[in-house]
Amino acid sequence: MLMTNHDLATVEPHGAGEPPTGPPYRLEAVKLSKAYGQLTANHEVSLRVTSQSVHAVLGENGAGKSTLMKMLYGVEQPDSGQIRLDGVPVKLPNPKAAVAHGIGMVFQHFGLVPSLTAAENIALGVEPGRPWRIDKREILDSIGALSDAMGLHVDLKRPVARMSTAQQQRVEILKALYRGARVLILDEPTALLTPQERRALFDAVRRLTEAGTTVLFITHKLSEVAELADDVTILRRGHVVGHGRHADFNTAQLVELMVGGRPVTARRAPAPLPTAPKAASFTGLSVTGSQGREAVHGVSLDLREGEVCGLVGVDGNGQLEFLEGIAGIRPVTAGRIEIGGVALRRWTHRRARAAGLGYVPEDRLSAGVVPAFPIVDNMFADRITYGGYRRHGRLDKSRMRSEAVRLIEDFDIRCTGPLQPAERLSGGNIQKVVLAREISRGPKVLLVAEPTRGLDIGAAARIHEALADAAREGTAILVLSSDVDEVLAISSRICVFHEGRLVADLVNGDEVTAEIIGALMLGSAEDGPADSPAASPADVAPPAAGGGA
Amino acid sequence: MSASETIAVVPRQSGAWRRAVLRGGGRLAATVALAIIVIFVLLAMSADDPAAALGSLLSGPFTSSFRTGQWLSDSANLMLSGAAVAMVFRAGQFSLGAEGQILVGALAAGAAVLHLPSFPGVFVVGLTLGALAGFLFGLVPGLMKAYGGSDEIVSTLMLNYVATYGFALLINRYLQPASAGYPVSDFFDPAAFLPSLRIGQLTIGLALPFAIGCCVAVWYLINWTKTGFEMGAVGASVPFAQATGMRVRRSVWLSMALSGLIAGLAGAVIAEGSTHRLIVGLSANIGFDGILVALLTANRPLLIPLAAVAYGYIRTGGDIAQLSSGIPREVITTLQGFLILAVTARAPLAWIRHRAGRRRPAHGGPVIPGPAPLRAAASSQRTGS
Amino acid sequence: MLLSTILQNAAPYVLAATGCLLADRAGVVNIASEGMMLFGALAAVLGAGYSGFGLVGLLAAIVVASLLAAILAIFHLHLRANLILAGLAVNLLATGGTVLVLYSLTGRTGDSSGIPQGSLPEIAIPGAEHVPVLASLSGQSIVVWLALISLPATLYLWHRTRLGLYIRAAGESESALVESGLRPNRVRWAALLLSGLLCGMAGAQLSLSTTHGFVRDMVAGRGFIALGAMYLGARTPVGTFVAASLFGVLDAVATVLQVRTNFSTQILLSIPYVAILLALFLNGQRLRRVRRGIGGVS
Amino acid sequence: SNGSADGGDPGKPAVALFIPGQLGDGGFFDNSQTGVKEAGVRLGLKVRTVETGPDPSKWAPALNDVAGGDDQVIIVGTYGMKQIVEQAAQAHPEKSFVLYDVESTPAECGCHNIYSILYRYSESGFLAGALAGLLHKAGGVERIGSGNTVGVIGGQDIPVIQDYINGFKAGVAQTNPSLKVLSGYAGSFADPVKGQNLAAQMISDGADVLFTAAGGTDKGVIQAAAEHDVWAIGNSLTQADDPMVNGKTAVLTSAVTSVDTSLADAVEKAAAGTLPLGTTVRFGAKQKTNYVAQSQPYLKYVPEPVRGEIEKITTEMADGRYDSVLDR
Ligand SMILES: Nc1ncnc2c1ncn2[C@@H]1O[C@H](COP(=O)(O)OP(=O)(O)OP(=O)(O)O)[C@@H](O)[C@H]1O
Ligand SMILES: Nc1ncnc2c1ncn2[C@@H]1O[C@H](COP(=O)(O)OP(=O)(O)OP(=O)(O)O)[C@@H](O)[C@H]1O
Ligand SMILES: [Mg+2]
Ligand SMILES: [Mg+2]
Repeated sequence: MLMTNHDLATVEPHGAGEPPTGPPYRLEAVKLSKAYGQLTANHEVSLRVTSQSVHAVLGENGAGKSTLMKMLYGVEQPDSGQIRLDGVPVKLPNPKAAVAHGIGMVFQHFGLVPSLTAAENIALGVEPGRPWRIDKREILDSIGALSDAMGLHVDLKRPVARMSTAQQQRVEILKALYRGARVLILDEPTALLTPQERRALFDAVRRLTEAGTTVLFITHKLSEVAELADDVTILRRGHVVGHGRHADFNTAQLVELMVGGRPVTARRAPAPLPTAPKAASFTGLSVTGSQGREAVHGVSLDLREGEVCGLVGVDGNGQLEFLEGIAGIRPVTAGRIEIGGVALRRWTHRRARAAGLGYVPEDRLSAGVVPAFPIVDNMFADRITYGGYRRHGRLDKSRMRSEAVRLIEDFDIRCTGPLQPAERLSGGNIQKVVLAREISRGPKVLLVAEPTRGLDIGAAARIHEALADAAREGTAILVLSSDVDEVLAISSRICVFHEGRLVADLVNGDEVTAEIIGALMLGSAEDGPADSPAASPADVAPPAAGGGA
Repeated sequence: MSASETIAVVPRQSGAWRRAVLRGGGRLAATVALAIIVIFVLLAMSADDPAAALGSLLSGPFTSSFRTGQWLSDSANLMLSGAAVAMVFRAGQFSLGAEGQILVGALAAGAAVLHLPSFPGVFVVGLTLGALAGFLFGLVPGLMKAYGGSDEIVSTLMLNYVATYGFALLINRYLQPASAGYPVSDFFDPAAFLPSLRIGQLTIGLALPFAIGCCVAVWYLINWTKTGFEMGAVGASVPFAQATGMRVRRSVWLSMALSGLIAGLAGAVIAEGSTHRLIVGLSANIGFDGILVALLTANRPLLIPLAAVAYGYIRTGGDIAQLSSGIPREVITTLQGFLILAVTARAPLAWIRHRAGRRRPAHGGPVIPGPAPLRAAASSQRTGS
Repeated sequence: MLLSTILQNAAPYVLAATGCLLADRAGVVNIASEGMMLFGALAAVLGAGYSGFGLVGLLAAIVVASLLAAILAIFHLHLRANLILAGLAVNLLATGGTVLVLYSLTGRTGDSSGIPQGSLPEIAIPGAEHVPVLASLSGQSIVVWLALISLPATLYLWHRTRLGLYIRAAGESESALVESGLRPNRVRWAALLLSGLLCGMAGAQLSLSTTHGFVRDMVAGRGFIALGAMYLGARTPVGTFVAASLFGVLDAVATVLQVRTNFSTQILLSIPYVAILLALFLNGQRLRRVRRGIGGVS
Repeated sequence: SNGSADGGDPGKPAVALFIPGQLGDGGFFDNSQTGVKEAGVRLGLKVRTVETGPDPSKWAPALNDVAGGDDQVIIVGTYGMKQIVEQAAQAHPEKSFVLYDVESTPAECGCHNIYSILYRYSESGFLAGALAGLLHKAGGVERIGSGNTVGVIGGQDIPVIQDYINGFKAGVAQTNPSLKVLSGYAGSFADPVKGQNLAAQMISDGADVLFTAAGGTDKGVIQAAAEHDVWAIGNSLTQADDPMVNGKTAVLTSAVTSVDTSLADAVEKAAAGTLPLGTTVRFGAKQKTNYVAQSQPYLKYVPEPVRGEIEKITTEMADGRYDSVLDR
């Protein structure tokens, strides 16, 4: 099926590759170019997708992957170049046309209507029935049949606002398939998924390809590429820098192509000495969850200066609520929180911060920054609100600006300057702004949720580096991540949550593997820390029992 | 420009400014031309001598120093009302309550100066109490929203009615003289009149510099103080404000109460500077005109004096045209409607181009939801539910 | 008697609030409902008066109010005028325009005396005079009946029709519509026109049924109240219907108290508003309302 | 309506009618304009109307503007204008001011160029009340049932309207003390819907005669009367002349306070140079400006004896017989 002359990994000079001859590809982009003003997002990008294959598109943040996909789905119009389906040139002036050609796309940020049910979202725009009456039964039946066939199960009558991210994504995929998509584009489909959900997604993708669908997908995780992709295309700064069968690349080559040769390694923070002073201690915390039910049941945990403690658990097992409870974002109903030896009675986020807490929220676009605000305002919002950066009673904007410039340099934030609105930054750079804010305030304890969600390898590495630096300065860091590999790579200690309790508290080491952690997350107590070769820190919470205190 | 307008640490780059001004200038010229045509059509339908009516409409405020003073006085009231509205809009809250707050401020100021003995400077007591009353009256919907989650559009709208009836009730019961045939208090003691400055023939009430001062104060508060910064952030994103340790509730009620304070001041200024007494109908919709003024400047406090003076010019011109040419008042009202539409139409050219078959710029429709890359990611939908 | 008064009073609130609901959920706050009702009320009187048919009046109200809605649509959706400003401008156009039209037709600025009177068709239930509830329903104008069926109709629209689906989507996620190959602005146009239609009906009820004739400014804030009712009803069809009806009830209660007691007029007249404030405060509902229309003009 | 500034005889004084509010209130201001205009046309005077709108902060400046203009006679009404007119009168002693609906005393004002007109609204109310009472007493009058309730509806709750209502109550008490009087205010002069509601409520509480003094709100009251087969008593000649709602006679008659007559009289005197500046005239039954209109329905439905009784009461009123119950 694949073209032999392109089997080899080639690092092509941009746009040099001539379109091959031979049987037509399912979907083909020929020298597509797209510029946004001065910026060339795609330069003569060519892409060849074989029928029924899974084709991964790789590249740094801002490399032009999404732009390419948007052109293939008719959301954006190429400045030049051609799109071919089964060898036939097609015009895709809008998504409708793409849908008509059997192309479907699941966007990086979902395009679902929160209050509509899954069924309504899926059928939006192509509802069966007469003009004045939608045939709801028909919708439910046909979607039901489709989801059975593809193994994509969702509650069709539930509003998507009340669905998990993975369920929403399934809705998105069903939406594309329902429109008859035979070519499915998935833009960073796994960025927001838990490992279990990711596995389910991959199963579904495999079923889809078996059933005749061709899948194009974007990811920043090479492990996923290895697991799923038949072919890869690598973009850098809008240019195709490599393409071919996945089997013909090794990881180092892929990384090299993506980031342009910079070595990328995540560093594990060293475990602090047992003599390191306590930075914080949480005793018997109970925290209320979203639905008003108790989500965390009496968890105790101590943090030492300079340690990076990873917080893992299957989504919905209380680890996020625990983090947000400590942060003072959620009500803590029982327990005691001490930071730097000081305990506070009413625990609000404002007081938590005053006590020396830093916090990187899970959702960087809505809670991490105000997209419309300039970088500088986003960087110092916390300190301004505590009365910092004032001179003669008014905000000292020039000092803020000059310090922002320094932080932009320190954290390597790619922007036009401190006055650029955050919304004009890529996700990775937005995350760096948030980290710059939280780290530069010199917290005793730094809480970080999903530090590198959606970031490319290079950006993720720089974030990890920044966290490690902060730990080295003595900050105790609690990192929550749904990416177990990330936790393994950067933490000195790993805490596993299951059903609202802390079930394991391990010193990270080479013996600790993703499998062990995964088993703990699923609540298998026999794989617990008792058998683990790693000795727990002295002041570890009682395992499994849930830390009475 | 809408969303990014909220907090600009420094002025926009000068190049963009210049381009915006040029584009704005062209649009303004087109708008003015269109407006004059509309005006003329309306006048031709209703006035005996449309040209004369148009003349007095356009030049009216300058035909005598008295009229100029009148125009500036009206503009000052508009300015205060506009500043009150901009205050709360910039804080991301939506209040329609200026009208009621103006009445309450006027009532407090009037009741005070009617009952206090006359002494020089008693007007300051009135202003203070008016501001205080406005603050408290703005605090009500503020607290309702901050602690009860009550929708502030509904609450401020309802409170307007409560203020209107309460105002009439209190005048009726306590403030109107026995012989009165209409709910109106006695005139205040002249010591309670807002002083005015005479510049040659022209009399300018203290209201004008005072109102400009208020606009500057709002600007300073929003751009240069911690409190203002907090309000802007709370208005832009509550999760963000929470996650950076801001006092979200305080910001909500404080911004609404401060807006009330300015509106209350406006009421006191109208009572002490314009009507010199309390009278039913005193606010005369100026609270809603304040919304117009504020929105015309995209809630930029420093531009409010300009917008108020321009809008006041049309209003006063209309009044004078009515006085001298006898055109029906409704011509002026209708005209205001047309003008606002004309001035706020932002993209006539883009639209025409689009009609002519070209692709329209991606942004269209209302301010939300933001451009696609900004749409809240799926995770926020989850937590937001 | 009381029930029939309530029905009569509630009908305009219900219809206009439903109109606001449709527009709002499609992403357009219809602050011009007041003006649409006002011009609708005048058009109804003119249409019915000059044609001699009440239904023509209703039609005229609908057409004219929809024209105002179209002005709002053109300026907001296409010329990108600030929504609140454009809405307030439409209200000004209506306040001034109704009087100018009246003046040019009759030489009077106050009311429609001199224009032949018309009235809306009434629907009577034969033999209902002595059945308690039906008696109040019987003989109500067609608009009251329309208001009554507006709830099931809206629910049907909401859950069964494409337009309803699109309206709900348009206000929440513009990009979802675009990505589904639909045009948000078309949906908003439709919603605005429907909103105009409903506000026009509400105006016609005021001037052709509850009273027979137009008086300047006779809408007297009812359009704003309808908007408030929609928010109070949490932007849902049922909530809106209930809240709008509540205003009808409170109006009637205030009227009864005025006639039967000697409380101060101003206190009695403010009863509906205070009641709403209390309701708003007591149930402490957190309406998740997307704020819009504030800001960006230039 | 506005701006009929033409057709003036150069030798005669130009007259300005200053409206601190807006025309189209269906009552007071419209009425005053009718009178001034009618006299102006009759006498060939240059007459114009200046309508300032309801914003009270505009009144003083607008009047100053007018006073500084070419008009020699300036006619201004309502209580709220008293001091404003007095100040203008002081500033422009060469001009003549007609102040209606409120009294200016030269001693207080220190000006002698104001002619004040007062109205005895309570007399009109009294007449309407008397009529209502007598209709009930007479028995057998069409639409008057066996109930013993009548009603009165006012616009805003303001003293002028309170006069009407108190007068109405006094009139009922005078002629038929056992009758029950319901009263209510619509809170607005331009809310016919509220008027309709109040009237319908009164009717359902048994009222079969409704007197209305509520400007544009009257429309709703009359409408309710027509709908429920009871009588409305209006307050202006227009209402009496056009008593029909949807082809049904609803307005029995009007208890008129004829502002127009008083102002026409003032204009006439001004033209003749005989305006009694510095004095106050209280218009009422005595000047034949307060009366029950002899409308078609009145003649048709009101029994002759009742009409005679009303005639008699009007005469007695002119002689001051009821002053004790009428004066505030
Ligand atoms: N709407 C836009 N306006 C202007 N420039 C844009 C726009 N969208 C994308 N770009 C530009 O195109 C480039 C490519 O963006 P694109 O979204 O395709 O990156 P990406 O490869 O998808 O990145 P990521 O991995 O973070 O998703 C960006 O660097 C940006 O400069
Ligand atoms: N409207 C715009 N004008 C100019 N540049 C833009 C615009 N929108 C985005 N960009 C640029 O596009 C680049 C990538 O944008 P994009 O929104 O695709 O981020 P991203 O890298 O995909 O984010 P994430 O990492 O969360 O996926 C950024 O460098 C940003 O500066
Ligand atoms: Mg991206
Ligand atoms: Mg992307």
